[in-house]
Order: sequence, then structure tokens, then C-alpha cells
Amino acid sequence: MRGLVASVAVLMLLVVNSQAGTIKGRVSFEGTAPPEKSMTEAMKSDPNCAALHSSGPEVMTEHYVVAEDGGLKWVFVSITEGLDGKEFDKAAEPVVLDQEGCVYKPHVFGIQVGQDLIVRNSDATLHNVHIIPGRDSKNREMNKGMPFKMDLPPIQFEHPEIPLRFKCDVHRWMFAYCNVVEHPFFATTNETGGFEIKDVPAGDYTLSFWHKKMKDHPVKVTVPAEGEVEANFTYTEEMIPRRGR
Amino acid sequence: MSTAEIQYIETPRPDTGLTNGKIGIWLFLASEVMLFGALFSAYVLLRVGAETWPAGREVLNVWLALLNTVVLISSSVTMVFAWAALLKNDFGGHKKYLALTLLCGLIFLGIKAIEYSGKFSHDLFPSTNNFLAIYFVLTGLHGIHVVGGMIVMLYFLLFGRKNWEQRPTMYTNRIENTGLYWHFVDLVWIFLFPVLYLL
Amino acid sequence: MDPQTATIEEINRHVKLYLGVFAALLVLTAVTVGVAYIDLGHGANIGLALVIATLKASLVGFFFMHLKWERRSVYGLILLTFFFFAGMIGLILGGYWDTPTGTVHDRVAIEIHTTHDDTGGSE
Amino acid sequence: MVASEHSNLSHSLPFWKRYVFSTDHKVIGIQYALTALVFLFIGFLLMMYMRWSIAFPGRPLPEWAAALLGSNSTSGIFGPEFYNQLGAMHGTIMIFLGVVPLAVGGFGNYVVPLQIGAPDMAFPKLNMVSYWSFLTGGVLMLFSFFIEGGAAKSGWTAYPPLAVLDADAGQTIWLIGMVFLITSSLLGAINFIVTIIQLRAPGLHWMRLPFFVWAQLVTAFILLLAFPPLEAAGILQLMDRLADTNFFMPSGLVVSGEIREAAGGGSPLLWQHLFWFLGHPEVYVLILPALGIVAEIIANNSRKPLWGYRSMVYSTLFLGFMSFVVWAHHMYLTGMGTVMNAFFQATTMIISIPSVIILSALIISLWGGSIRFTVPMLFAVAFLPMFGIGGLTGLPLGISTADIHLHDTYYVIGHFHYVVAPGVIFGLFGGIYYWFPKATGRRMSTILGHLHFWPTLICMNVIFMPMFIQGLAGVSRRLYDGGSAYAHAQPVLHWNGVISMAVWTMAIAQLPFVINLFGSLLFGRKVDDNPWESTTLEWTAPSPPPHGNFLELPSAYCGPYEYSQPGDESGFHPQDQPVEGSSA
Repeated sequence: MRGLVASVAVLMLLVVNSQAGTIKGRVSFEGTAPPEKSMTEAMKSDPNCAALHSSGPEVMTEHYVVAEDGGLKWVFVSITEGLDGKEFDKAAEPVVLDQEGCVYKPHVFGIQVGQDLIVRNSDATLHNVHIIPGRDSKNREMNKGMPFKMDLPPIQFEHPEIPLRFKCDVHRWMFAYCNVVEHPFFATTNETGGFEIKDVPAGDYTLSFWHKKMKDHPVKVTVPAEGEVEANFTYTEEMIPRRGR
Repeated sequence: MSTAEIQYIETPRPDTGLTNGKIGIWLFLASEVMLFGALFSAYVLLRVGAETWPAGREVLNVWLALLNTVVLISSSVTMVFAWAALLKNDFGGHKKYLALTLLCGLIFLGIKAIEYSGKFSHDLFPSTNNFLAIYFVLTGLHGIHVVGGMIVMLYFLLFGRKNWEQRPTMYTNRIENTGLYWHFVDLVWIFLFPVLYLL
Repeated sequence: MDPQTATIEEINRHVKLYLGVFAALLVLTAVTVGVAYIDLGHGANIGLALVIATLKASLVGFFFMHLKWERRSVYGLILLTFFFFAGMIGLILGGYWDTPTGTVHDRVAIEIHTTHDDTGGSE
Repeated sequence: MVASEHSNLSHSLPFWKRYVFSTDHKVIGIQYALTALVFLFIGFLLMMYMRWSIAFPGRPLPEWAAALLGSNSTSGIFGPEFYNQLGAMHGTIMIFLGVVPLAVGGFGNYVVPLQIGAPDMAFPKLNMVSYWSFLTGGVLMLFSFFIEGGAAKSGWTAYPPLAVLDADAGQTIWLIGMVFLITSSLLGAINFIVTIIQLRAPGLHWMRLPFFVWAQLVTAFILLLAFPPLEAAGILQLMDRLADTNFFMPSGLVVSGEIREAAGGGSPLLWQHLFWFLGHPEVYVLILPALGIVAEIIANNSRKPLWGYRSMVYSTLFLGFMSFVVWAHHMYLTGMGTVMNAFFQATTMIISIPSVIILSALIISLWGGSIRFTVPMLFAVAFLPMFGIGGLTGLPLGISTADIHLHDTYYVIGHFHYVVAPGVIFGLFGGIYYWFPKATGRRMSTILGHLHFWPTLICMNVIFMPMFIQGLAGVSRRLYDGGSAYAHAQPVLHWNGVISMAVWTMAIAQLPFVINLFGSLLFGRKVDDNPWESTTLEWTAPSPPPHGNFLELPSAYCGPYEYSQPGDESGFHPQDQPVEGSSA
């Protein structure tokens, strides 16, 4: 009986505060970012990849993509505390991770637990998607070959993990960071460093700003019943890992 | 004698001198020799290939195993007595000795359980090293064979009377074959004991 | 002794025989444990332990399993199985001992290059 | 009470006891045969998808073909992982679930008791248990396709460390399925040996046994003694997968860039030794029953006793004995030294002698015979050259130096498929056509028989002969794209399309067989007890034989193949007829 009462209560909670606010903000970076390295150089080792980039602009690594006004791209923003106890239905449409021009696109993204991930190979060359969970993560290691233009059957992850690393066993420079979270409230910053998370139930939460090099920084935020709340964050030079160039 | 009856269940076939059950059980024991033989060759290859191999007596409790050896040998003896009692038409004596054999089996498994829990409590698991891994597999599979034998004996203990009264020779042969299986299980332990515990 | 036609005394004589075999087995068990604690060199210890185990096994086989009064064909089956058993262990070990040494594979394994993203920071 | 009274006793049994959980060796034989045929077609289906990926890598399947794969292919394309599943399960299903159950479970169970004049197998209940254990193993194998991660995908040989590192559960289910299959074969083997030794009819001495019974006896001994080591290896691999032990995991194993933290100390070669200890005797388990069937059909249809019956029997015994000491010719390239390679090379050469003796004896048996080209005879005669090619192409593989180039290439695939496909399976098809009248009392249609035989024979050769060419060019096996990524394979790539076309046409060529098999149950011409005018004992029983087989206990007075004896106008002398002036 007790279990039944609890779930009814949760349903009630969801129904009551149906109106929700949104979190908007901008992530910026102060100081000089370490220089990017040329990917096309690394791609010389595989003729197929080199051919794909023989004409176009030189492709650089995208570790510290800083816009003129200091906006930092590829920062994964998600709610880490304040949502416990609430269940969320699975997102309907799948997330598509493409491998195009021997680069994962997008190479930092979020996905909800149980949501379909479709890995696509748009290059006519062989890629080998190798998903490596962390040492004590409960997600399963997967190793799928994609020798030609094809989609893998949809994959689902059962356990949250930030980040779940993807690499390609054929190309040493290819990496993707898939951040698995239990709720639909996450976003990745665009070129200007801006992000927006919609219909977040009112309440106080901890927002986490995660960057693949400068790691994770929590920020407290309270979301009003409706309307927006501003949440910005600024990475500084000290946060760059020292061992990095 | 009707053609639909399967012959030579009780009386041996004249030219081979054996009953169906006797050949059947010896064939089964031959396949068991190959099963345990494969595990022994695994043991030997792993030991020969390993850089370090713990001496059996440091990791395992030799005295418990010695007790187990005595228990299993005595269960072999009570098994033979159970069969001999049938030859003397003493079904009561037979049931007593069969029960005794079953009891010895239980004691054997009890000691095994103590030994295993002792290992687990010192967190020595099959994954710790290959000596423990092959130890658990060999003694575990042997233990399963002991349990299998005990189930058969329990069946005879509970339901044997009707078969004994209707077809005594067939029942005696069945007990003899169960005895052959039980002695084989004891025989495997006789090899397991020195190989795992003493060398 | 043919089970169908054995007389009572014959059976009793056999029962005594079984007790004798039981005693012998216990003695041999004690011997094998005792010998194990004397260090006669690795090879000798193994050899001795196996000899005693085979002795005990043949006691159980001949008397308890009635091989002494069994037909020749059962011996044939045991011999055949033992030949394949010995062949399996022997040839598997042969495969191990006969592995050539000093080949190209013996050179120190090539330094295992970590496949981290070497075009930038570390993980 | 004679068999007929006994048979109306069995009429009173409820349906499920008489047909489903039956202990009658004939019902169990038919259950084995039908289940095995279903598995053979499933194995063939998997291979048809493989041929698509080999011939047209990356091209989407047609709509109707992709539908069957469900979520394993997206818009008609499937990747290398699913190809590996197809490959591993094609091998496992064809051998352990198709050919062995049909040859040993189906034909052995049905024909052996009848040929030795026995009412049933020695242990009927054990016989039933062995069928149901086989079915459980089979269902488990098929079920593993539908779980997350799919079926086992480390080949039918399941070599560790790959098989142990495979994170998907398919491999674990494969191992558990194998344990069931091995238990089933073990119980079956015990049953066969006891039946053949104990329940031979009076007067049926050892040298009067039909050659088929000898083949099944030796097969049963091989099953009995070679299977348990694989069961032990299976248990060890299960422990490696579930309890993180390291039987087969060497220390310092580098897995995706990092050294694997584990106790290590294991040896992958241990698995290969234990697996191939069964592996090679297993292939003799496949061929011996087929040789037995072909011998029966050739003797019957050339109206002449088998040439060199004694030498065939002794060769079979010697083959069974030698099959236990040749296994490591599968492992020449695992770094064994020259002494071991030389030993196994010698035993492999020696073991080819009895096979050649049996094959030559069968060919010489045709000499001077008045041959009737009935449908079973077509399959039996075609078996001879096909098995010949299969056997002879094995010799270069048996020589360890030549094996360096040919190991794991398509040459090997061609070699063993020639032995198994146009060899063993032709023998089994012949057996179905030959004993169908005994099992049902009706004959299978000859026209449909020819419609099945000729296209299948042609397609078999178009499929497997090019594989030798590809193998000699160095195309290695188990490639999802048929070698198109390799420069040395370019000149022989076009054969992939030819082979795949032949495979799909052969699938169509099996339709006449299926129609014939089920159609003849109702519309086949009714026949008497001995339509082929044969001499062995099973033809003295009514067709289909009742429970208990014979109306009165038969006994044997002469050899199994007394055809065209001088002064015998009928041309054949059944074994249970007394011969004037000779001892019983």
C-alpha cells in the first residue's frame, strides 16, 4: 500500500506545478586559451580521411573554442541536484551522432537514460565506434564496426555517466563525449557560449558546467514558477589542466 | 517372452556375460574419466605455465580434506555393505547401510561448505588466482557429482521397496551400478586430494 | 563370486575382505599425508603421491567395484579410456614443452603505445 | 504377447505420451530428424545472409529480406558484428543442431534397432531424455539471437580471449546451450553402444552386422569419449566469463589500449587443445554415419555384396581410434614446436588411410554390379567423388608447412564444406529417400527426387570449387566483405558473386525436396515391407513398424548383403532366411 501512495503523490506533484521556468545563460572564458592543433595533420595517416579534407579548410581540434566576446563552446550544462525522486518519461526522438569527415559530429552531446542513440557513418571509410565506460560505471562497453555508409541499430544507455567516452579504434584522433543523464534538462553551449534549458519545474537546483578539459563546476540556481532565470559561468586560465600544453 | 520386452536387464547376455545396466554405467564412468581428465590436464597445463603456484597445503586446510577423504572412503564401504545386504536378502540392513552412505555424503558436503565459506571469508575467490580457480572448479564439479549420487540413493531409499519386491535381481543390479558410480566419485576424490592439497 | 548364486558364507567372507580393504585405504591415506610433509624434491613428491593415489584407486577399483571378478570386456573399455586420457594430457603438455624459444616473439613486446588523444590534453 | 498386441497397448497411450514424450525409438528418431532438418534450413538461411554481405558489402538488402532481420539491420544494412553472429551460429547450428542430430539422433535411433533385430533401444527413457536435452540446447541457441547484444559472435570455435572478453550475453547462452547438447549426445552414445552390444538378434554375430551399424557404433564411442573434454572446457569458459577466473586469459593481456588488470596466468591454447580434442573426432562423427548410409544404399542398388566388408569394418575401428590423436593439426600455427607439428602431421597422414580404404571399397563395390539408379543411389554415387575431393584437398592442410599458407583461408572452407555439404548431407539425403518407405509405408516421388538432386549437385560444386581458388589466392575466412578490403584478393573477388548466386539458387532447389518429403506422406505410392528388395533385417519388419518392431523375433543366418548369390533366382537373400545346409 505504501508504494502506491508514494507514486500517487509524485504524480500529483508533477501535475500541480505543470507550469515551469527556463534556465538561460552564457559560458565565457577569460585568459589566453592554449593553441589548437591541426587535425588534418593527424589525418594524413589514413588516406581516406586525408582525401575527405584535401580541398576544404584545415580542420583544427576543438578543445578551447572561444568566440571573440569570450563565449566558450562545447560546455555541457545539466542539472545535477534537486531533481531526485522525480521520474521523467523517455524522450521520444533519438539523438543522432554522425561520423563525417573522420570527425564525430557533435563531439560533445547529452542524452537521457534509455533514449535512442543512432550512430551514423556518413564517410565511405571504415570507422569503429568503441564506447568505453568508466572503470566503476555500470554501462556496457560496446565495439561496433561501421565499414561503409550505414546507421547502427539504436543503442540505449541504462546508467547516467558524465562523460561516457566514445573513441574510434581506426582513427586515433576521433573522440566524442556522450553525457548520459536521467532527466531531459541539459544543453550544450553553442559558438557564442549561450545555452537554454526549457520547462524546468520550479525549485532550487545545482547546475553543473562540464568542459572536457576544464572539467566540472557546480553553480546553485533557483528556477521561478515561470519566466527565465539567468545562469552564467566563466572559466579562467587556472582551470586549464597544468599537464596540458 | 514377447518380442517387445527389452532383454538382458536382469540376466546377463550369454556371450557378453554383462547386463545392460552394467555396460551402461561403465560407459558413463568412461566419459566421466574423460571429463575429469580434461580438468586435470587443465590443472597440469596451468600449473606448468604459471610463474608462481601456491603450495596446496598453505592455502587449503589439509586436515579438513583428510577428514573428508576418510568420510568418503567409509561411504564407499557402507555402499558395498548395502549391496552385500541385498545378496543376503536383508532389505532392512540394505536400507540401513544406504542411509549411512547418504549420511556420509551429507557430512562430506557439510565439510566442503565449511571449507568454501572459510575461503570466501578470507576473500579467496576463484578470480584470485588460477590455483583457487581450478580448485573451486574441480572440487565444485566433484561436489555436484556427490549430490547427483545422493539424489539417486535417496530415490532408492524412498521408493526402492516396490521394485525390490517385484524384481529383486533388477533392484540389486541397480544398487550395484549406483555403487559403481559412487566408488568412481570416491576414486576421483582420491586423486583430487593429493593433487590439490598436498603437492 | 556370481551375485545370483553366492552362498551366505561366501558373502560374509567378502564383507571381511571389504573391511580389510577399508583399513588398507585408511593406512595409505595417512601415509600419503605423512609423506607429503617430507620434502623429497618436487619431482619425487609428485611421483610418490601419484603412486599412492593409483594404489588406493586400484584397491577401490578391484574390490569395491568388483573388477577382480569382472569380464575382460570391461577391462578393454577401461584401457581404451585410459589410453585416450593419457594421450590427451601427454600431447597437451607436449604442445607446451615443445614451444620453441629464442624466436622473434621473444623480443620485448613493443612498447604499448597508449591510444589517448595525443593531439592535445590528457584524459 | 507378440508385438501386434503390444502395439494396441501403445494405441491406448494418450497422444502426448505416444508422440510428444514417447520412449519409442522410432518416434524419437523422427522427432530428431524433423528438428534437425528445421535447424539445417535455419543454418542455411543464416548463410544466405552471410553470402549477401560477402558479395555486396554495404549494399542494402531488398525490403522483404531485411524484414526478417528486424532490429539487426537498419535500412537493409548490417555491420560486421551481426555478420560474426551469423558466422558463429551457422557453424554451430549446422554441426551440433543439424547434421549430428540427423545422422546420429535421427537415422541412428530409427534404423539401428531395426537393423539388429531389437524391439527398442536398451534404455528408452534415457533416449527420450537425450532428445529433450538436445531440443533445450537448440532452443537456447536460437533464443540467443533475440537478446540484447545478439548471439555468440566469436566463431563456432569460440576461441578465448575474444570469446571471454565479449561483453554480450550471447556467448554465455552459447556455452550453456553447448552443455545441454553435449549431455544429449553423451546419453545417446551410451544408449547406442549398449543396444548394439546387447540387443543383437540371435545369430547376428559381429561380422554379420550391416556396415551402418558398425559406423554408428564407432560414432557412439567417439561421442562418448571426445565430448566430455569440451564440456569441461565449456565449464572453464563459463567460469572465465561469469566468475572472472583466468583459465584462458594470459597475464599482461592488452585490451583496447590498456593492460587488463586481472590475475592472468591462463592459456588460450588450453581452450584450443580441449576444443579440438573434440573438434576433430566431431568431424568423424559427421562422416561415419554418412559412410554407413552410402554403404547400405550402394550394396542394395548394385545388387551385389559390399567389396571388402571386413576391411571397411576394421578401417572404421582404426579411424575411430586414430581420431583421438590428430586434433592439433588445427593448431599448427599456434607456435607449437617442430616435434609436435611432426607428430600430428604423421598421425594426420595415417588417419587418411582408413578413409581412403572405405571410399575405395565403396567404389569397387560398384564394379560388376547391376546398378539401379534410384534416387537414393543418385545421392550415394554422387557422394563418392564429392567426399573424395573433400578428403584429398585436406592433405595439404594436414602437412604443417603447407598449412602455414592455407591456414584459415577459403581453401579450408572449401575443404571441409566439400566433406560436409556434398559429402555428408548428400549421404543423409540419400538415407531419407532410402528409409522413407520403411518409416511411412509410402515411396517418395522419383521426379521430385531428380529435381532436387541435379540442381543441388551442380550448385554445390559452383559454390565450393571457387573457394579453393580464392583460398590459394590467400583470401582469409570470416571476412564480412569477402576480402574486398585486401589487395591480394582483388583478382578473385568476382567469385564471391558467383558463389552467392549459386547459394540462392540452391535454396530454391531444396523446394522439391520439402514438397516431396511432406507430400509423399499423403500422396506417395503405397509400398510393401521391402520395396528396395533389400536383405538387411529392418526390411523384414512391417512398414511402418509397430511398437516393438517385429511380429516375431528375427534371427540372422547369413551376412547382411547376400545379393545375387549363385543359384538364388530372386537375386537377394534376406538375413533372416535360413541358408540351406549352413549353421544358424
